Amino acid sequence: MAGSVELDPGRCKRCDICVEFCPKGVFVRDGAEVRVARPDDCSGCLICELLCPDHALRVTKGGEGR
Amino acid sequence: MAGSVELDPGRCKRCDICVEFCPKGVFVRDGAEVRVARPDDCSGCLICELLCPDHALRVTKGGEGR
Amino acid sequence: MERQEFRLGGTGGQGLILAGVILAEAAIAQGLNAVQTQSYGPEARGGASKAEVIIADTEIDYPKVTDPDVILVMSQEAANRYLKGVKAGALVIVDSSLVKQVPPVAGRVVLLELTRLAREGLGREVVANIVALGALAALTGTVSADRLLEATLALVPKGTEELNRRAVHVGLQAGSREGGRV
Amino acid sequence: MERQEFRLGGTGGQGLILAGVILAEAAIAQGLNAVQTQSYGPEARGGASKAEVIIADTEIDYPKVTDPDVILVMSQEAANRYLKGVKAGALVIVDSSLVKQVPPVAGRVVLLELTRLAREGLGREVVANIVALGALAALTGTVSADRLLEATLALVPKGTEELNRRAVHVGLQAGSREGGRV
Amino acid sequence: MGDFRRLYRHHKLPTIWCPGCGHGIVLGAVLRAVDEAGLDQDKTCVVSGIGCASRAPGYIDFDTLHTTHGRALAFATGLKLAKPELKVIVVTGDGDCAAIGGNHLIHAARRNIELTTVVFNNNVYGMTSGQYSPMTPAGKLASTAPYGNLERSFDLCELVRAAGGTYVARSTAYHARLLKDLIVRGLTHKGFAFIEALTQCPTYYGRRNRLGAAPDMLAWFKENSVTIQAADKLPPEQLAGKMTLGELHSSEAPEYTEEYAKLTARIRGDV
Amino acid sequence: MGDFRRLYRHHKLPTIWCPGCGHGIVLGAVLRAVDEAGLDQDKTCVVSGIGCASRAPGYIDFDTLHTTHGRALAFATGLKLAKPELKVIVVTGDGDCAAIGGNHLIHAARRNIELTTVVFNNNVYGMTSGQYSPMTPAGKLASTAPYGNLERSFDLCELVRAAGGTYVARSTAYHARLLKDLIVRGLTHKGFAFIEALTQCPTYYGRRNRLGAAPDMLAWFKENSVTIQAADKLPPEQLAGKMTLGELHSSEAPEYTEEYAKLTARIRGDV
Amino acid sequence: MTVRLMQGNEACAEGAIAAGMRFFAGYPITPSTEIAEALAERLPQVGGKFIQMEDEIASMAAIIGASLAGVKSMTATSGPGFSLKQENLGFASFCEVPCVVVNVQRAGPSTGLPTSPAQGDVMQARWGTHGDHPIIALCPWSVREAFDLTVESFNLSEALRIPVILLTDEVVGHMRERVELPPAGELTLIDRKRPDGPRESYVPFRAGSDGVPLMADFGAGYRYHVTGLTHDEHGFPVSAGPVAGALLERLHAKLERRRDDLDRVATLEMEDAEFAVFAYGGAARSAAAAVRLARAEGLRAGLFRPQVIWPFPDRSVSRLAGKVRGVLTVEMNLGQLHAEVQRVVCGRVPVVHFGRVDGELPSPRDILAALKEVARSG
Amino acid sequence: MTVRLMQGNEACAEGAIAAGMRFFAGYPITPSTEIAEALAERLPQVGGKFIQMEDEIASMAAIIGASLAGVKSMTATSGPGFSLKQENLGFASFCEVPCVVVNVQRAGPSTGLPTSPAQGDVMQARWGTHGDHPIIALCPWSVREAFDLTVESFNLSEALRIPVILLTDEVVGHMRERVELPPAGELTLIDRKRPDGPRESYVPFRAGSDGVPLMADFGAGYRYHVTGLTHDEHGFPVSAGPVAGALLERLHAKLERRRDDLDRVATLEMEDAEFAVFAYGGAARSAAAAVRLARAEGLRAGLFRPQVIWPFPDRSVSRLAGKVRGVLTVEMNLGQLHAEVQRVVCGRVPVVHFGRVDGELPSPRDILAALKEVARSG
Ligand SMILES: Cc1ncc(C[n+]2csc(CCOP(=O)(O)OP(=O)(O)O)c2C)c(N)n1
Ligand SMILES: Cc1ncc(C[n+]2csc(CCOP(=O)(O)OP(=O)(O)O)c2C)c(N)n1
Ligand code: SF4
Ligand code: SF4
Ligand code: SF4
Ligand code: SF4
Ligand code: SF4
Ligand code: SF4
Ligand SMILES: [Mg+2]
Ligand SMILES: [Mg+2]
Repeated sequence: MAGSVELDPGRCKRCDICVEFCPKGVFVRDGAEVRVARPDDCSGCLICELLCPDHALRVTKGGEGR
Repeated sequence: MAGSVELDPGRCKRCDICVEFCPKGVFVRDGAEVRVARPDDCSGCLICELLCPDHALRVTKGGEGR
Repeated sequence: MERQEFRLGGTGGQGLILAGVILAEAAIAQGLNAVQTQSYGPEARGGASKAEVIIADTEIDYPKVTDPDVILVMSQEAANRYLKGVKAGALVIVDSSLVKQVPPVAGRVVLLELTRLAREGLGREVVANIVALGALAALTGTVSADRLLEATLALVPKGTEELNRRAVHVGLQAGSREGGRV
Repeated sequence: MERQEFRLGGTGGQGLILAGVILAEAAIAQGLNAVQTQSYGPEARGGASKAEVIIADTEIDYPKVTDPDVILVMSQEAANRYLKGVKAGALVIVDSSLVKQVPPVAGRVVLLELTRLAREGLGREVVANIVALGALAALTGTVSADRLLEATLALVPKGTEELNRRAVHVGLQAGSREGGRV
Repeated sequence: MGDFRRLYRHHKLPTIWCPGCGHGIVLGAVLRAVDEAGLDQDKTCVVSGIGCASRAPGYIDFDTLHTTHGRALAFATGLKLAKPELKVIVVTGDGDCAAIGGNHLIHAARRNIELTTVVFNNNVYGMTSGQYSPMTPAGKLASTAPYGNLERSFDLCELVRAAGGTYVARSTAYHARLLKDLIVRGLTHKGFAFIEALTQCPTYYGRRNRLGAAPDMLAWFKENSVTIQAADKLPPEQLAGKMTLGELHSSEAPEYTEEYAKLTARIRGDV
Repeated sequence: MGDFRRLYRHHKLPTIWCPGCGHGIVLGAVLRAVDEAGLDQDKTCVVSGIGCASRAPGYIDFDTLHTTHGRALAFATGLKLAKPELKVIVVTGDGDCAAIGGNHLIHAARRNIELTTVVFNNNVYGMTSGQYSPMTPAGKLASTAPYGNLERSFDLCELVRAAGGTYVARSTAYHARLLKDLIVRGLTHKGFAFIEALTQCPTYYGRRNRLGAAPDMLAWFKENSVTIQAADKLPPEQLAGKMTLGELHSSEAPEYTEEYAKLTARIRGDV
Repeated sequence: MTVRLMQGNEACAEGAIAAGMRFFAGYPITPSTEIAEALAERLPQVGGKFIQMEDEIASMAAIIGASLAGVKSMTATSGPGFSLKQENLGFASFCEVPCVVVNVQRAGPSTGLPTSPAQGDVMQARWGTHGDHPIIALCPWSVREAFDLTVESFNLSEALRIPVILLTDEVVGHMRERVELPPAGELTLIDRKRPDGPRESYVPFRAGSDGVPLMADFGAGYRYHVTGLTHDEHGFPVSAGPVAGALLERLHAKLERRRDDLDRVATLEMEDAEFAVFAYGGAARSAAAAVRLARAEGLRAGLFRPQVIWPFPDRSVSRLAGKVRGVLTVEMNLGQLHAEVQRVVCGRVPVVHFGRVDGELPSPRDILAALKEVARSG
Repeated sequence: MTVRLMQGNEACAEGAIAAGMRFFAGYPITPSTEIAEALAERLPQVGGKFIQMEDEIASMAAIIGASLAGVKSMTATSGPGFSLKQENLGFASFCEVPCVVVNVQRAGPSTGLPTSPAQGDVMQARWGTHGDHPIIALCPWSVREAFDLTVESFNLSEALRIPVILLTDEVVGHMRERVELPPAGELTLIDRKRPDGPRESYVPFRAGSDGVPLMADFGAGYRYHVTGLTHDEHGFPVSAGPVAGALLERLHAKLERRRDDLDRVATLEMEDAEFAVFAYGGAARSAAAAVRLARAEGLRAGLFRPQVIWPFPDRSVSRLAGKVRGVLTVEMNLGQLHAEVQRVVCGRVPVVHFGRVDGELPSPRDILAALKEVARSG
């Protein structure tokens, strides 16, 4: 069951939580930015969305979104 | 082991606690007053002194006082 | 009717404030104006208690008693404190079952064993305040016996009406015996 | 020396208040008078941060900056807010790694990639504030390099002295390259 | 151990308390305990808040401090920390310490600061003429609960224990000797010691709830409580509705002013 | 159950919270729970005190009330009692509810008034820049504890239970899903519901105590806690030093505003 | 309505119920407790709520919460409790939450003389909380006025979205007097103005022409934010600057523009008075008696008695200064409003203070003596 | 001593330690927190005690307890916390327990603007607690003066057995300035007078010729009673009446007899000034700058800056009114001391207010403009 994740850079405060806790390594730290590097690896587990303190992530479960 | 009890009428507020709780019935209620009626029956158990709210009773254990 | 000042003094628990309230209510029922105040000792608890009532047929500005026309004392302490400087012509009612030494006073002193009357005549010391009111009404005529009785019954705790009715009567009689006006 | 006004603007966490304190300390060590103040956004947390320093050889009454001689901006928001109405002849130091659009200003603008210098040259972004101070000292000459270094070392957390020493030097060099006076 | 009677300010007696008020019994237990524990009268301070209970310090011969409503423990904390060699006793009422003063109570317990606290719990605000307190049982009448109290009451001992208190005990005015013993133990405890003393207010709580006169209320305490030792042996049906008396909790933990002394010694290089 | 995202005041985002602050995670859990519980947005009010945590109501789209430091529960009590048909949620910090607000906390618990209270416990006063709180463990550093905290901390859940709270639960920012579930249960509980949410303050508590960045602090929560279900099965040595998460206590007792409604009905002869 | 003997505190409680108050939170304290006791009995009868909170801070908080729910709310206390309420009173003032706070003054400072009267909290009523906040305070002098001014307190509070302090004292609170209360139907009652438009157009702190914003009940679907931080018209926090300044100025302008209406002074024998006794609350009872005594002795004295003491009746006092030859201020304090009278009279006529701070009501004779002194020198 | 850059709050902490303060209890609040933070570090080093209490009420209580133990004590706070301390502050005043309460003012009311300066608590400092109580309040304008006036606060507090409020503001508290602190040996320090006679002859609240009773430490063997009830000379409760009245009068007389000494005003360019700017604390920094600007433009202005604001310097202000042609009061509030100046000036010269309540320090240019306006009309 795949998922898709969107990151709102206007809200992201670059805390690295998603980078550290995504089990699939979807996010990377890139200098001053945090980016969705491997969107296709997302499993839709929602961990990142639940743990993002700044409401900057939105995960859509496979099928639902796309 | 007998005891002797003194009642200070200046402090007594006539609450009847000693009258009710002395196991020997040493005190009586007499109109508006509470009196030591049967001083010789006192066993020196100290109950009345411990329960008198107004520090109006002083019990001396047998021998000590007299 | 001129401004009449009443001071009722005793100790906490005797119900003198209630007595003051009843007196004031009775006066109002009679179409008069009345103000009732009270004061406590240094503490809210225990110690001296004082109720004051002013009755008049005009506006009452200053609500405190300065020069009482009628004084009731129901404790030795109250007697010592309130009978000083009483004006000539004042009526002084003393509960002689509690006050053993009456200081010299200019007014007319009436000694009544109010507490004993309550205890022995009515079986309950607590209604000595109501007995006192009856006597006071009889002695002063400021409020009528009927108004006093009505006010009393309206204000005492439910279930004690009969006892208090009798207390009013005992008081009225005691007062009348001493030359009351009623 | 005339009253000189410095304004350092950026966001919370960049250490601009510390920078202001170091600048003021250095001035004092140089025998000058200094006052440092700061202000926060609507909140104590996050958001804008501003430090101000006034240096003079006379008494300083009014402690706030009204017409800055030197302005350092280390965020876009600070640039937008503090570069308005800057007087001609003022020195404006811009951290061009963070400020992408410099509004038009009357003063002399010096663009320096302070944060990048800190991150890449020193390995730690957090010392961008100290790099900035070095550059500012070089460009203004108000405080000497030695006093600045001493003040820095006295005020940064224990254990970070070497890093900060290097940061001061990187800043001094960057400032000198832009025509600093030191 | 001398005569505990020397500890009264005799010229201030009789107290303002009503006839039959249990506060005088509890105060007697406190003084007997102070005497039995052998405290230095000059180095013992008694602090209270406001209420009938809190008038107690005025009658006893120590340095005594009658503060503001609910704040006794906070004043006492300052006094004790400033001069840890003092023995500081706090006497307070259920309103004083459980209503307005509840926060200071749980924080003093949490800090485990050595204050011996005796609460005179009469389940009512006596001084202000009989309003319900956080210790008034649900359903009981009070001047501000003319239809019966809608609120539940605290188990104060349980609360203090949960907050971190290291000595917690309960007795009643009827069990005056036990009370004295528990206070003695509280006085020798290193840390925050809390003793709940159930006591009677015949004037308001008793009268309004038709509990009889003072002797009746004392008898009620007798009949409706068991010691913790006895409770262990009784079947549950016999325990229902009864209060447990005795030492309910006792444990060891760092005492705040001692910890502070260690800190000072460490910093100043005395050790 | 719609999209919980509608419950934000989007035009007020981003929050003032520092990068990595756990408060945002806890707030997310609150909103997901409100959504899942199917609450009426127009009839739900959120009340807070003062602190970083207490800024949460500003970001969410209900009738929201940001009061004075420590007093959220007292304001909320008035709001709820005046209009019991409202669902009232209280969000507060450890300083706000356990330090200055401790008394209101224990009294709200005692009354068992239906307020769902979520405390964002970051073990520090964040808003004022890192002083110790009653939830800072002994020995930890803080700006007012430069030599290590001398005080002991509360077990807040235990305290609330002892005070009379009828629903008591604990989770952490790391355990965000569990947290949401516990809040849902709190929201449907009849009575005072208390949920302690451990959360990270990387800026002050984390930095000063060298606990690493936000992800490290979250990882610490993961490693140092067990659910109550798991705890039951673990040997004591594996439990030492670990926090227990989950529903720690749940019981039934009369709810205050319901009791009040019954009283009114009784007096006014409606029943 | 029937004539009856009523206590001042009871009249206050009845006044509140007549005004539509349906939420009371309090904490007992002498000499205010009878208000709470009366309401504990009365409120459930009329469908209202009574709660005894854990302290005065919580009581003040609870009435603000209740008022936000749309219910007229009140608390009552005395000195020590009034001090504790100050922080949250400032919140109510700043967030414009209507509510009434009764302070039955007793003698202070600190625990003082709990059963004795004083007027020592008059300046505190104006300045007790931090920051520049607006406030209204009323002082009744009789049992009937305790009723009337309680009703008026609610009206002003609702009309202006401001906490109103009913500052009575032990004399007025505990005194029982013959009163005739107005029939319920005859009272003019004011309710806060509520929005009725759509949510989108509701700006919770934008004022209409009267300077007072519409107030939505919590739970009415407007979903707005209330904060004690300095806020903009939408209710959200702002930084230092013009918006912050504008808020404070509007809050004060609310009262300023009503200054004439709020200047409420009752007088006795003032028509031809050469000397005025300035007094309020319980002390004014003695002052009135003194005025009568003075008149009986041929001294042309009058009583000038503000019913609203905050905002201070600058205009009336200023006019007074133009009319009389001297003013005697009579207070049960060391001259709290005396200083205000001085400020306004500005040296035009002598202003002399007669104060009593021993816990007793001043006696008419003592006041008369002081008045004669003023007359002699004035 | 060495010259250094120091923050106002730090100077206050250092001043307290220099004055002998060895007990601090507080609760964090912006913008005062640095005082607590500095003392958390410093006090254990000098053998003193620092405790963070559960709230401000408890902090105020704790310092009173500590002071009774004989230790000089202090707390520090800001607006909301200052409101909460009021009840116990009244206790300290009434029971004559020396202590110092620092209020670093921020913009209010309520939570207001926590990081912005104001002077909105000036009247509250005088009248914040219930009952007629005496109080002293000092206002420093610089970092150095924050140090000096903290020392002076302790001296006055100990000498007069009265709580002293050090009323600073966010400007002075957070500003860092070059300071040169006096060497410890050069400071004059005052300690409360303690009894040394036998217990029997110690009457704890009987005053000597200076109106101030001797104060025994708790634990020193005197075994006396302290109560917030109105008390007699022995410290025990009394009823309403002459003893009660005498206590209050003595408490105020303590200050009255020191009125001249407490009238402390610093001036700048006042010798030949035609117009005075009345300002104190942070706002006086702007006022001083405005005076210099005025002088530069030929306007004979001067700065009149009270360091002790309570008791209000009636005498100096009255003299001032006789010397200048107009007074401009500059405050970060809506005119709190302005009203006092008006009262004392009593119409002799125009008194105009310049206030700012948007959380910003007034600017010298704006003050200058207002001053010119005064000069034009004065
Ligand atoms: C701040 C404050 N609030 C309220 C009061 C009024 N007050 C005095 S004593 C008291 C309650 C006392 O109850 P408790 O502590 O149980 O003592 P008790 O009289 O029952 O022994 C109250 C509410 C006060 N003095 N101060
Ligand atoms: C009466 C009062 N005292 C103190 C403060 C200052 N203050 C603001 S927030 C805060 C502590 C907040 O701590 P917490 O509730 O744990 O929230 P956090 O910031 O950690 O989320 C304090 C002490 C205040 N605003 N009001
Ligand atoms: S968790 Fe959220 S705020 Fe943090 S880096 Fe990821 S997207 Fe950004
Ligand atoms: S939903 Fe899960 S897998 Fe997908 S990005 Fe988030 S954490 Fe990674
Ligand atoms: S117990 Fe004491 S006070 Fe009561 S009647 Fe006996 S002697 Fe008197
Ligand atoms: S000591 Fe015992 S026996 Fe003697 S009088 Fe007292 S209670 Fe009775
Ligand atoms: S009112 Fe109650 S508690 Fe107070 S003294 Fe009387 S009996 Fe005791
Ligand atoms: S200071 Fe701490 S609690 Fe406050 S926003 Fe920052 S991380 Fe969060
Ligand atoms: Mg009690
Ligand atoms: Mg926190």
